[in-house]
Amino acid sequence: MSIANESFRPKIVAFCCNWCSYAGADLAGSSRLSYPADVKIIRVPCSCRVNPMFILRAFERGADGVILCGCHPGDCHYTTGNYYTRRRMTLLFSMLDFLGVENGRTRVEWVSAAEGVKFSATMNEFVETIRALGPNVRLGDLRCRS
Amino acid sequence: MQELRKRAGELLADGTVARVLAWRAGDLPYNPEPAFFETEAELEHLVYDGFCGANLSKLMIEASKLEGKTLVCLKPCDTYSFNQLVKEHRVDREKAYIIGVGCRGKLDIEKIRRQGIRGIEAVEGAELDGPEELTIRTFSGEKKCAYRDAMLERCHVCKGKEHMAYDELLGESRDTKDAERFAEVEAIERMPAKERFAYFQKELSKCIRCNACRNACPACSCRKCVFDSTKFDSEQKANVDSFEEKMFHIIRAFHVAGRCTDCGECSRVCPQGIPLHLFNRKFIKDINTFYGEYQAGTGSDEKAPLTNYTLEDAEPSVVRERG
Amino acid sequence: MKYSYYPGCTLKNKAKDLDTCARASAQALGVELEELSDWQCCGGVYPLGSDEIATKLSSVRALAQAKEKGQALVTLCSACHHVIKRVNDDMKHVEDVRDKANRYLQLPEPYAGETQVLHFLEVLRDQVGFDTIREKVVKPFTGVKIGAYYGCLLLRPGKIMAFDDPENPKLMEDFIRAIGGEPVLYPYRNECCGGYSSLKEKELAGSMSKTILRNAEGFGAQMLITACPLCQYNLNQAPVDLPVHYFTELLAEALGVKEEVQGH
Amino acid sequence: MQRIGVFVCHCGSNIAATVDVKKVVELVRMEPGVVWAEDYPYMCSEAGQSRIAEAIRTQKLTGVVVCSCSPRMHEATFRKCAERSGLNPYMVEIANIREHCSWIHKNTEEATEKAVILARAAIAKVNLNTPLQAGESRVTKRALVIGGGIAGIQTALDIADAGYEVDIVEKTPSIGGRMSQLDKTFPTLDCSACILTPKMVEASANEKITLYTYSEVEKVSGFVGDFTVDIRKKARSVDMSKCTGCGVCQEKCPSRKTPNEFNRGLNTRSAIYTPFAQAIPNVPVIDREHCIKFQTGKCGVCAKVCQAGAIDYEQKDEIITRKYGAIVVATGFDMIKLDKYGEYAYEQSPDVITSLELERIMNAAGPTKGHLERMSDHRPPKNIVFIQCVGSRCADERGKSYCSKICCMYTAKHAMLIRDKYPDVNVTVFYIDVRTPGKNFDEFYRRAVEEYHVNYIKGQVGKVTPQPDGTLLVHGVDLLDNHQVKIEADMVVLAAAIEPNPDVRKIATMLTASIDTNNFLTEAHPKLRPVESPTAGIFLSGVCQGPKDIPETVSQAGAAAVKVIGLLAKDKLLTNPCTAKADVLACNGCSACANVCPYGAISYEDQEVRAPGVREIRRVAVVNSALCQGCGACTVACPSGAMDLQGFSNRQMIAEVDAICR
Amino acid sequence: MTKAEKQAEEIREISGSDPWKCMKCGKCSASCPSYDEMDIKPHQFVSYILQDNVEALAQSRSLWKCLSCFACVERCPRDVQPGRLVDAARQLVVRQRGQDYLKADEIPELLDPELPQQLLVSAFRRYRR
Repeated sequence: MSIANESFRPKIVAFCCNWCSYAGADLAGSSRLSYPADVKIIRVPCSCRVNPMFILRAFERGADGVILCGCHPGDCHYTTGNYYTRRRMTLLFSMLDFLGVENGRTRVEWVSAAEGVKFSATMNEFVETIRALGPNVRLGDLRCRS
Repeated sequence: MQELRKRAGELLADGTVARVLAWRAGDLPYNPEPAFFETEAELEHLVYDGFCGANLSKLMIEASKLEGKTLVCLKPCDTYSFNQLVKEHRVDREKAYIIGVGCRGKLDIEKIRRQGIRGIEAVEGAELDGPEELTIRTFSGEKKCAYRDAMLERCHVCKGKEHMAYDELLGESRDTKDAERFAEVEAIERMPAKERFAYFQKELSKCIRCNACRNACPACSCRKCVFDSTKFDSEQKANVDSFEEKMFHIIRAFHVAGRCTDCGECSRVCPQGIPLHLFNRKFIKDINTFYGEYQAGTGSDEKAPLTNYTLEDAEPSVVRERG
Repeated sequence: MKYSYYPGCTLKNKAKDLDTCARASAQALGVELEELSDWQCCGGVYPLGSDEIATKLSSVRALAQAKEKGQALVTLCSACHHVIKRVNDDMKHVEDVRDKANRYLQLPEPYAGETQVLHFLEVLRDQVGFDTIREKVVKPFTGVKIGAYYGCLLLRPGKIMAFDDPENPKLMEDFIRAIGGEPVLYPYRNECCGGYSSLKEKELAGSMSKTILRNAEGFGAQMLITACPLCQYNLNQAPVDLPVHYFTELLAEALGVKEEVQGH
Repeated sequence: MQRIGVFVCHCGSNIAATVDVKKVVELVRMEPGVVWAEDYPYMCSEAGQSRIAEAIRTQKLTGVVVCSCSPRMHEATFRKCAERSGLNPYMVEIANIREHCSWIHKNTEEATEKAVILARAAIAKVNLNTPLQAGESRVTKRALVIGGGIAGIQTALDIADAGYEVDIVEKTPSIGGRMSQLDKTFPTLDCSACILTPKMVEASANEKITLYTYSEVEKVSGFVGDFTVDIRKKARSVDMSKCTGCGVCQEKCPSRKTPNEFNRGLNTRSAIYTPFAQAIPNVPVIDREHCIKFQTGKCGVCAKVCQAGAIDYEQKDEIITRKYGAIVVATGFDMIKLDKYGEYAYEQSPDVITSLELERIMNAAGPTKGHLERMSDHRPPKNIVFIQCVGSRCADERGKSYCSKICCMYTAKHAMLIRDKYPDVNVTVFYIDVRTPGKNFDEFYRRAVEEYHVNYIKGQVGKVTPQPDGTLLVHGVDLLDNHQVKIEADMVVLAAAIEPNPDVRKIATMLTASIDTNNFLTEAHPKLRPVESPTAGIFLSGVCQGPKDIPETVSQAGAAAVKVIGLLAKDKLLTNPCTAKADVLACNGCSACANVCPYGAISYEDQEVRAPGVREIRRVAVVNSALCQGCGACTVACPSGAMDLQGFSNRQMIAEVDAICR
Repeated sequence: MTKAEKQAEEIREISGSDPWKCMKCGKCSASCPSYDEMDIKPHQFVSYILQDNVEALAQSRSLWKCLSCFACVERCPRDVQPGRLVDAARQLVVRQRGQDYLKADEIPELLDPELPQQLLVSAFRRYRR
């Protein structure tokens, strides 16, 4: 990793479902499993609450990466929410990739309330990926008037 | 065209329908426009030829609210949009009398112009039963152009000559497919990411936010578009360049994903010539790949891909993994 | 059915029976074993060190050659099988090994573990099928009580070898049934015979082999079969009067092609 | 514009050691809408709460942000505090600066900066909050208990004792569960049946309790206070109202080759059977798969010998639909399959058995009538080896990562009972650790060593090799003495890991109760709400929540009952007001939202819509707020943004995003 | 990092094994066919690495007694697989110190006519540089 990337502090928005991933993040906290402060968590009732508008908005306002965490498929508190999330995000991410935006900037991970370790590891890895990618330029530049 | 006028006249006369939704000549020889006709007399202005690309199904949303039935002329590909609107409870099937009009591919005046033909005064041979070659009269004399070479992009990937819904059929249709539907999308997918980005940046930079695509799209039929409402906005709106400008096309494509019938109106009406259908078609391709073949508007009561799921669906990481 | 075949050093020498009987049986079963041209010794033991590259290259060469032909690679000797299968697994999953090996070898096309590595027993089970073998047997070992000796190398580590249940295998027992014999289950069939310790620690290997043979004998085995020349050597050194044969010898005999082989 | 107060908690040093709380206070003061900001060592304390209450009153606050621990911890606390002070509780938001900030970051500057940003996001959200009113829903005063083992029985008895109706659904033909299979119980060594049977009788005699044995839960809908459950009563082929339980049919049944599940397959049973003598109800069932009449059409012996005419070959499965206010899961456990542990020769030798099989062998009603003998040749064993941790504490996929908790104690029990009854038998226990936390537990284990001279060896067994003479050579190691141990045993007992009943996954899915990677049901809070599932109205009893012994199970069963009683005692429940709501003006009526709603909470109505320039009757979405659970799936399905989620509205989410990315 | 720590680290890296996962159950030692020949037992190997005591391992007879039968690798419930640590230590010793357990001049007397090539090849790989 270059020195420039070391000093680069990315802005990362993490949407976490209240029942699994937010609790997983709490567990990571109570287990003192650290991950970079660059990650800021927004609590949502379910991963299916996350509108693609929120993700694009984050990028528009300067986020360098957006990660969405929900219950493992099959374990959704609302039974089916994350199944819709899975389809929506697969399509959205595929579209962003199609437009030439680095596909590492978006991610969905399933993290249960018991997976504090996974939560922290995922965030560490995601921050690492974003640092390696550097500041998000492309999405910001993808406007109608260049 | 005569037959269509005659049949429409009959149906108006016997009270089957209260009005006719079709096309009438525009100010130029190649830009007929959608129009309602309420009397037999008005029908003499009705036209139907190769330039009648406009998909009339969206206009049935408003027509459904009117008294009596509306006769609507739909080409085979328009019927998909019509069915989709019925499925979404936007159009009342009972309020429509559909004449499935024949189609041998619709024309794109830009394609004629791109062949160096300028100063167009009239185009002959555009009618349904016309010859395989168009004769174009211009300031500088008569030019020829094969009908096929002047067709809209969407007609080269024609979904077929069958009407998915109709009350009666009028005129022959032809399947004009001679290209792979996803070839363009695949070509872009093969480009390196940076090239893809540059390509779309160039294309989207042309957008003037005229909303022509939104207005023409039969799936984009919200009463109030989110980009015109405050539903997703925050208090700081004035401080930054607006959200809509950047993300409008992605969100628009996402909102119609699984509902878009690939009618191609967005690209046809774009005054800047942005290939907007690529967004929709990319979604269609992904949907077909990930969740199985799906065509919106066939009239089946299958669940739309984005309001459906299976336990074994692909994970979003598939996007990263395929590289 | 056509396969690339890697015989290994011992089969060309001390364990000719293992090789020739396999070839004759394969022919009788409609399996074509195409010996790789200029194969090199696998090294006999899998280099466990994760940074060992050079010692893995001979296996990679064999694997790449099979890939070029578009064939699965068949082995007979347990040790060769163990080494080549594990190297293949490294090439598939360990980026570091893959990169370095490819850099050394400069193959026309980089190799990344595409070749399927099969032991001849796996070919018999999965490709030929024991039912087919049963039909083709002309001289069944009816009434003969045969113990299968698996040893270590075919089974372990179970996750990578994926040969059979490493603690309770049954492939060779099914094989014995297919040639008409009566398999004898005995618990030491997957215990170590002493391996290469028999070079310097002859006593250790001797006592381990003795335990195995005594146990098999106790359960009524009249003979043992194995796929490994070293196992056979070690077991034969022990002072127990229980013959140990290569499984291919019995197969050739059952299929009625053994004379043919020995006639050569 | 809101008038927002921000309250920054030190949480002792939990937050203040890493986050500069004074600086947070100073910086949030500059945020739009903030009129008050202060910090305090413990905001959740009474003094802390009264500061919030006072600020609400004196500063006329319309919104409150508490920067503290996770909202999963104290959101409810602070919302109640606001409510008491006259502020709508939904005008309170929490910025999680402990779990998501101070506990995971070491650098004060970084942590403080992040805490400020998290506070900003919460402030931005509160700026858009609107007061929400919780709705009310009724409570059906009846509980369902799934599973009729000791956990389920105890829960049902306690609920019934409080005067509420309770139904037990049990999959097998009798209640009793695992405990009925045990011979003796530790650490007192009383006979399991002697203490369990009276409870079973009590449950069946209690008029408030209805038993559905040989039944399974088929479908669950609804929500806390108002669940609707379909129960499948499998065809017993015996009329329960006529059967006298005389047992003649079982004696005369000619099909006797079915492995006896109750005896863990150590012997066989008839096709018409009751699992054990004290079964409740004492009415047999016909196992149709093994019944000659059902398989071939010929036989009918049981019908001929039944004096009461209770045999009914035509009986069909029956679906019963009932309403419940609360559901308790008490589905229990089973032992893991040992097919992947070939080195212990469980499948190769009948003399290698599991501990539960040993219970049956030791039991007077078991396959050997209580005589300790080898299953292969029925000779009494002379040397018995116990192997601990078979499949427990494993990092590989063969076993389970957790400690099964009960094995150390029951093995000490087995060893002691054997040495007591058969002093000539040598007993060796190979252990990794002996874990005996519990009242009188270590004393019990020490008795096994000191009084009964059980040979405990620290070290795991590598392999068990059956020998030609029928003995089992156990290859172990004594780690304390540092030598390999080879024991010629004639019986080996494996303390196999326990795992939740495999059915629990299906049941959890029906209940939308969360489950962990080991299939144990997740509790709402591991310490403070250990008997509740995170899903409201679902409670946990027994091993389905985690490994536990009988006294622990009974305590948890009682605790679950108390929670159920507390719920059923209420006439009305307040519903979550964070539900979806449609803006009829923007609604297209397209049904996308209804298509993704898991609760069927969205319906369509033709409503007259009036707006400037509009007055028409339209098809619009209507949300039933009693059914809506607030997941938000509909909000994203809606292209026009007409559907929104109260408490997590589109604009609120966007405001949070903006605040974080600012 | 001291030299001992560095070497322990190297062994962990070469072996790809995580000795911290060990719960000291001893199943490796119970399974080991060469146990009696070893001065440092398989389960102890794990502790030695944890204590960075590579020197003792390097001097250990056990390095040359392990048969690579993988019984400990297969049965380890914690995925530590001591056999890999033994092998890694042997590698380290052979590579760094050029120690040979098998001397060329002793080979002729060890040979017998039946001995398969495989045995020689394997022994050379295991015992020599």
